[in-house]
Amino acid sequence: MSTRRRFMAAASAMAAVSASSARALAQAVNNTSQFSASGLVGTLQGPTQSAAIPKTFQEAPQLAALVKAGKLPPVEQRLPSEPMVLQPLESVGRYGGTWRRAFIGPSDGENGNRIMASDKLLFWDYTGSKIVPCVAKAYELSKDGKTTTLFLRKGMKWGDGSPFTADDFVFWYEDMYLNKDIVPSPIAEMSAGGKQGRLVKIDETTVQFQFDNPYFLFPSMLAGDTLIGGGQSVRQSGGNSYGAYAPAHYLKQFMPKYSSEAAVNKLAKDAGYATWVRMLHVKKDWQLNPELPTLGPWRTVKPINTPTWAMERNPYYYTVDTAGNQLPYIDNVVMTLAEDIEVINLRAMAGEYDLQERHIDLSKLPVILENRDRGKYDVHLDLAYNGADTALHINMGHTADPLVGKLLRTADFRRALALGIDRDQMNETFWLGLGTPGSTAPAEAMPESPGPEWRKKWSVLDIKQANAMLDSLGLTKKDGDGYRLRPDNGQRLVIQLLAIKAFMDWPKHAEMIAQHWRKIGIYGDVKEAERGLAFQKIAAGEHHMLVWTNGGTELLYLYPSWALPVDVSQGAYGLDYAKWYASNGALGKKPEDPLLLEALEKLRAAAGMQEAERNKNAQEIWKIMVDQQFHIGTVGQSPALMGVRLASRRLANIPGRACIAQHCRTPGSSHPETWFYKS
Amino acid sequence: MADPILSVRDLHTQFHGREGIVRAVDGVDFDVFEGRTLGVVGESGCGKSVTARSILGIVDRPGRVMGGQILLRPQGGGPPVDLATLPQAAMRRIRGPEIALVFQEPMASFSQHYTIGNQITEAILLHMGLGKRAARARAIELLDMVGVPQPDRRIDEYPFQLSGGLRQRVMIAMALACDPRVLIADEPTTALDVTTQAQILDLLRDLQQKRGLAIILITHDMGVIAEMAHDVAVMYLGRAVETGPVQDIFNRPRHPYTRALLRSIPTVMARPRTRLPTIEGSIPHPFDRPRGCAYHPRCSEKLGAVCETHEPPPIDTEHRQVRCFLHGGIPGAPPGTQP
Amino acid sequence: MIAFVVRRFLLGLFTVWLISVASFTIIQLPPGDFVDAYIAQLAASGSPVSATEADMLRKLYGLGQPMYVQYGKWISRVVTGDFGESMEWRRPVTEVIGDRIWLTLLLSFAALLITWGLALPIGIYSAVRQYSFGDYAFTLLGFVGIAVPNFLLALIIMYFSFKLFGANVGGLFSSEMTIQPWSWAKAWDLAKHLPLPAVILALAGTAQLIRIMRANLLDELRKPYVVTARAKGLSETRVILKYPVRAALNPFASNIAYLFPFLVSGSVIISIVLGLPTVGPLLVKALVAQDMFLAGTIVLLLGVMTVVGTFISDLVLMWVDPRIRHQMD
Amino acid sequence: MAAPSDSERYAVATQWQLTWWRFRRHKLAMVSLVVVVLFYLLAVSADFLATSDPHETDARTSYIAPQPIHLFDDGAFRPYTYGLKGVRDVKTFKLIYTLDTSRKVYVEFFARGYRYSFLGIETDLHLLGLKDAGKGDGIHLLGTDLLGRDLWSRLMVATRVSLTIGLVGVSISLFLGVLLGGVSAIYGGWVDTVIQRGIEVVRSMPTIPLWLGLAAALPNDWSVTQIYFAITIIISLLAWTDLARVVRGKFLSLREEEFVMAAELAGAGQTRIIFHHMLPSFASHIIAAVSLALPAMIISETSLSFLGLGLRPPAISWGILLQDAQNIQTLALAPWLLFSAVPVILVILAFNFLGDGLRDAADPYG
Repeated sequence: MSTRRRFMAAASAMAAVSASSARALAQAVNNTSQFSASGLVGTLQGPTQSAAIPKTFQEAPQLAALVKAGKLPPVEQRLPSEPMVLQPLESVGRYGGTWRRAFIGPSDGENGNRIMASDKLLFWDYTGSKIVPCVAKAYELSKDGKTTTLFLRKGMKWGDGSPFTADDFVFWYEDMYLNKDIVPSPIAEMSAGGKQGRLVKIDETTVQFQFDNPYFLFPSMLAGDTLIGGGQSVRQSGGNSYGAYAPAHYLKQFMPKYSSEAAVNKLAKDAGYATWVRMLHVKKDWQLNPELPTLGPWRTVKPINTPTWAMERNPYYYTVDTAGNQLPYIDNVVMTLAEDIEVINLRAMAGEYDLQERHIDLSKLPVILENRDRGKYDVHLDLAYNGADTALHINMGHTADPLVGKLLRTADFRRALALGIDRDQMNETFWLGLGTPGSTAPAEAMPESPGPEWRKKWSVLDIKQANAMLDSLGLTKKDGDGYRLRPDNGQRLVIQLLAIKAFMDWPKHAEMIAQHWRKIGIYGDVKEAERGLAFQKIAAGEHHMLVWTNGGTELLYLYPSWALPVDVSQGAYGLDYAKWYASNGALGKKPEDPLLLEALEKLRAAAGMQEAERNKNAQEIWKIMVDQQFHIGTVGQSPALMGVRLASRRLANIPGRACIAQHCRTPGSSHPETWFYKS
Repeated sequence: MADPILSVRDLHTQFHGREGIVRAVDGVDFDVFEGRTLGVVGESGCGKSVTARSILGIVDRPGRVMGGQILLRPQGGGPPVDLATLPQAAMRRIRGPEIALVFQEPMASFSQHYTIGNQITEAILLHMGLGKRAARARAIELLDMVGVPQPDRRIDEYPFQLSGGLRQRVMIAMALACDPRVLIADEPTTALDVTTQAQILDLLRDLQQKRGLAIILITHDMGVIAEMAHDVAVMYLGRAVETGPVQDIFNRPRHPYTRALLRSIPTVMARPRTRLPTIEGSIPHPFDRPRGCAYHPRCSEKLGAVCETHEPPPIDTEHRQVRCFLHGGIPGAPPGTQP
Repeated sequence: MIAFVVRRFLLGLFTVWLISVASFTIIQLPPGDFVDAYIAQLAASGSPVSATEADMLRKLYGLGQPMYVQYGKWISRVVTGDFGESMEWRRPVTEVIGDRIWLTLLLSFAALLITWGLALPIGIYSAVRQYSFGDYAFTLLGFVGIAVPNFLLALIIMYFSFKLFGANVGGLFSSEMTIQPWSWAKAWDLAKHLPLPAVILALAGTAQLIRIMRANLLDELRKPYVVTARAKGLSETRVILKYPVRAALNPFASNIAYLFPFLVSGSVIISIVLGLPTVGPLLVKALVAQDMFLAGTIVLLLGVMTVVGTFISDLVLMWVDPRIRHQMD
Repeated sequence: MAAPSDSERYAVATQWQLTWWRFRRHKLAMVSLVVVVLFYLLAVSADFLATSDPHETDARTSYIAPQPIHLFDDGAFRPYTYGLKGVRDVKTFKLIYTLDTSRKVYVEFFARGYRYSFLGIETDLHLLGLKDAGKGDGIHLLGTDLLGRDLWSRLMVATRVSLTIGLVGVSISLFLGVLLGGVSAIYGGWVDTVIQRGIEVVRSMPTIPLWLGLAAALPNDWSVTQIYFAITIIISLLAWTDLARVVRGKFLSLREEEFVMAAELAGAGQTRIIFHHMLPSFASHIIAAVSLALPAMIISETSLSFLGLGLRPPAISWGILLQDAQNIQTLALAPWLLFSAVPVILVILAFNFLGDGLRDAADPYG
């Protein structure tokens, strides 16, 4: 059957998904949160894909010049026979301009990855609820759910002009994923029912993921921001080697298999790298290596580890608008290094950035609004769907301090801590009183929400009950300052709150929580640490609890890292548990807590379920997690993380409201390549 | 005898400090003649140096010349100029060409940051309108004149590279740079060892003969006076208590203070800078100068009440002047009567 | 004279050595060797390091051997210009620092010039016109300069410039220029941005120098050679400028030797407040992130810079004071 | 011909009297002395003067501008403040406070407040408090910060911390200074040379980067107090050189003095000479040097904490208060938080004047 029909098939297979959650999100939008009163929360909108392929194609002037000069093949030959066609939000745009933006250093790679999101195999539409084709023009999920077939775009090219084919998938699977030097441990996304799947080439433009058990979730996995579906830019940068494809023709030269261990090691030495693996990690990193062929709308010209991370248009980008103009409209993206958040916000208010939603500080909103006309920008508030912008992720695997570990594994202790937080006060202070206080459960509008009653469960200030629970745990003795003492050694019981000053001023949030806990006699000790160090601490399992968002959990299956111990790269809930889950019991440590175990089992089972069943399952998991308070929620569903969007008034095709969520790759799902400068 | 080049009349210089007024110079009179040396002698703090500075109009703040005249007879004759009232600009043309100063402590009196050549020629360039080269030539000449060996090499050296004696010679050379008519030498030898002292004094005498310089030699050392001075002014607490030709003063001192000083001429072997020990009591504090004759608390020949109540007026006889009731001036008593 | 220079130079070398030891200590300070940290960091970013690789790195840095050996290895690489790699930036430290070190130097030096330019005349004025209104005014100003820590000053200025212009005062370049390679236009852009931070930085030092200059000059004015000069019939200005001022210059000059380190230190802080692209913010970030090679190198470079500055000002001192120049004759 | 300053009265006076007499002449120094004393009194009684718990957060009182206290209530002296109502403007997102003039809240003296221990005595007595205050009412002389904590109260506590850090730090560097300076002067020779070069070396190092380096290395699971002392030590490590120089200079000059020689002739032991004769005679200079070193200390602590490498919350110091003020929303919405700068400036000024006064008094010609 023709690709076209197959796509229809695929879409129908998706119907279930889209229908329900699209409806849900519609509600989410209408659900007038207190932010709406400001008139800054627009309606969810964005570009859409069109099936009609334009007859003729145009390109940016400077590319046309290169073509004339014979330095570049004509646009028709650069585009695949079936390019992705985007219907811009407002109108077909004009070429030109530089998108000025800020980044805060080499650790800020996501800043660029998210702009490049259209190098994902499958993606979501602007609502974040409907899977749409992307690099793959279509996919097909077999009835038994055991195989997912991807159909690539014929004649699609890498950024250097060489063909992009099924071989690039095979290369990734065989030479990178299966190479222990590069990917030491297999990933959960590639396994169904605890058994690893395979990636097989059908023909030049067709690849197939084969599993031994049903994996109905897999297409969503490919569309989500997962290790398998994330796309080249995010999954093969920062030392990662995941994703599902890689530029074979370019990377082969750095792999022993195609020359020899000695040869590549020599190559590495000469280039100043300790080993060939180190070198490979840099060479396949689009942020660091301008030579690396990519698929996204732009490509790096000045790497991220310089004061300016600059990108230029990718002449082989596979997407056009409905009038046949090759995208992107904007020539260059220039990110300037800003020493800290304050500087970014000051410059943003001075109108020195054209579109900035990252690192914009919600608590500055009043000032940001005051300066709108001075900086010539509009402000949009995009509300998130996740339950808690600030959550306490509890390390149930803590062993360093046996007593603390025991307490952290005790449900009533966690619940008491949860009851001891005055969320309204936090909301008022840090969310300008406009967030939604409550548990970590996702927005009621989300298909996986366990329901409104779970918002408040254990998540309203109740000092009396909290104290009662703590007393009943035998923590009755107190010191002069009214803090509870440890039963084992009579010392003051100290619970450490590990906080990172990242998207929000979490150390300050933690400070306030610690103050609230004085009333329940718990001494909260705020430990501020830089991101890298904090995650080292976490990896070592030394922390008591981490103050961090639970963003992404609104679609639990696609991003469970901040809900349950499943992510081996980050052991917030206990690295051993995560290893145990990821390795399907081969490694790590089996959780003692039966309910945690149940939640994990349900999560694993989801892979084989159809969507409706899956959502129900997710709701069950949420009920367990909220009731057990594996993570303590405070305030959420706000624009706090990447939701305060400053857009220059010169820009067009900017949505009034964009989906901000991990799987939407904000601002990826609004396709920045369709934005343009009016003049 | 010819008219004086410089005559000081009833000079008053006062310091207005936080603690009150100090009358450093309180009515001094004396004359200086061409080719002659006036020795101004007295214990330290009696106002010698201030007198010298007053003449040049360079008393440091907060000191000011409050009264009296400093009459300088101009080169080509004509009516004398009163330096006390001369405006700064005009005064600058006096310093150097007319009246020059040689200082105690030659080390401190030179800047350590410039070569001696630089410091000598400066004045020449300023006052004598010579070119750089000519000025330098003259400087070398001067150094030679004051007996500095290898002047053409020394001229480019710094003060701290010279010995004390040489420094003082250079100092003198610098003073003479613009052919002054009056040279004020303020304790020129106190800082030096005895032999060098002698050499410097010889040099001064020698120069005086060659150029008919008028010298005001300020010292506390009666020995030096005896050696150098033609005339002497003895100062006590800002006043000249006795003036006159050197032999008269030495042979027939009239003022008890002068006598006391003479009794205390240090031997040639004595260390320089020694106070005059044999006068009993010490100089009273400038703030509370005694009423009546300022010297009476230390005076061995005190007449009684009158000395404590009244100030003795100047009594003139021949070329001499003395302020002491021993020589008359007692209020009510007929003039000239000897007690 | 030669001996003086040589002695100074040797002392300088010695200082540099001490600073290098200090820097190395700082690099060693965090718990565990830095390869552990390196590995942990990479692990945290999802890129695991195999055991063989870790060993290679350890050998490379001579870890596990006694400290002096490690120091030896480190310093011997440092002198060849290899300062190691920055973990966070995944680049050779030298590249990361790049222009920043020069901008730091430039800023400090500009501040130094301003300090001189202000302190000298003002100091002379308030000494010569002691107890005059101007004297009191400047003295007060000086004290304020000392009392307001420069980061505080930067903060306050930031506040007002925000209130008045609503724009950021931060940065040494306008945002368009940051991207450009070096050019005259860029240099000019820098020249336009430099004065504000330089003045902020200079203020405290200026205040101190004014006081020093004033005190010295007051002493010198009492010295006999001033009288000598007056007795020559020089004009008052000439007298003061040529003699006492010249003499007062030398404690002034020698003090500058200690002013420079002070300025370099200061530049670190105000750069952070004003977000200037000097090594300051880089250093703090590196320290917080325990990117120790970067941090250590910056400390080392700043140290060396100051030593060089000190050495130069010693030469200046020698130039103004002939006594030192002729010591050895 | 400067007017001599030793009249009979002076002649008989002891070193200390002399210094004191000369010192009294410095009006500014006298004023500064008073200021410094006041500040330390304030530091001692910080908790007593605080109007509310410096750690207590309250969203209802976030970013309140300084509130005046009305002293007279219809003629009678009866201090009171009005109640406040805070409303968030949905358009500008600003929290707007309006005076609720209908509701007067009366101030009472020696009121009961949060518990604290003063010199070991547990008490809850405070200078100012509110009579039957409703929720969110409070005395906010200097306004409140983002977390709704009362700036005045925080400033009181911060003053204690910062001032004591200064003192402790100075005493450490004083010890080092006297020790090394003394040793270097007494033994002379190569010891002297080594120490002198050492001093030059230390002085030619850029201090702040070194501080930062050391401070950053403090393990972050240390308690507030541990950090506090560590910081103090780090700061004083590089600050002793000036003191050492002063001490050495004085030692050298004093050795020549008659009374020291006399003591030596009298056969007094070296230590005795040092401690009974020399130290006392230049104690005044040391005090001067110390009071000039203190502001440097205070600035150092403030800078470090300001950069987040010194003391860390929940500790409160001037540096930490200023750090809170270093962001746009504060500058734009709550500029009064910058008031934390005032005491810093005052104290540093005071110490400088004081030091100058003392130094002049100690040796008028030096």
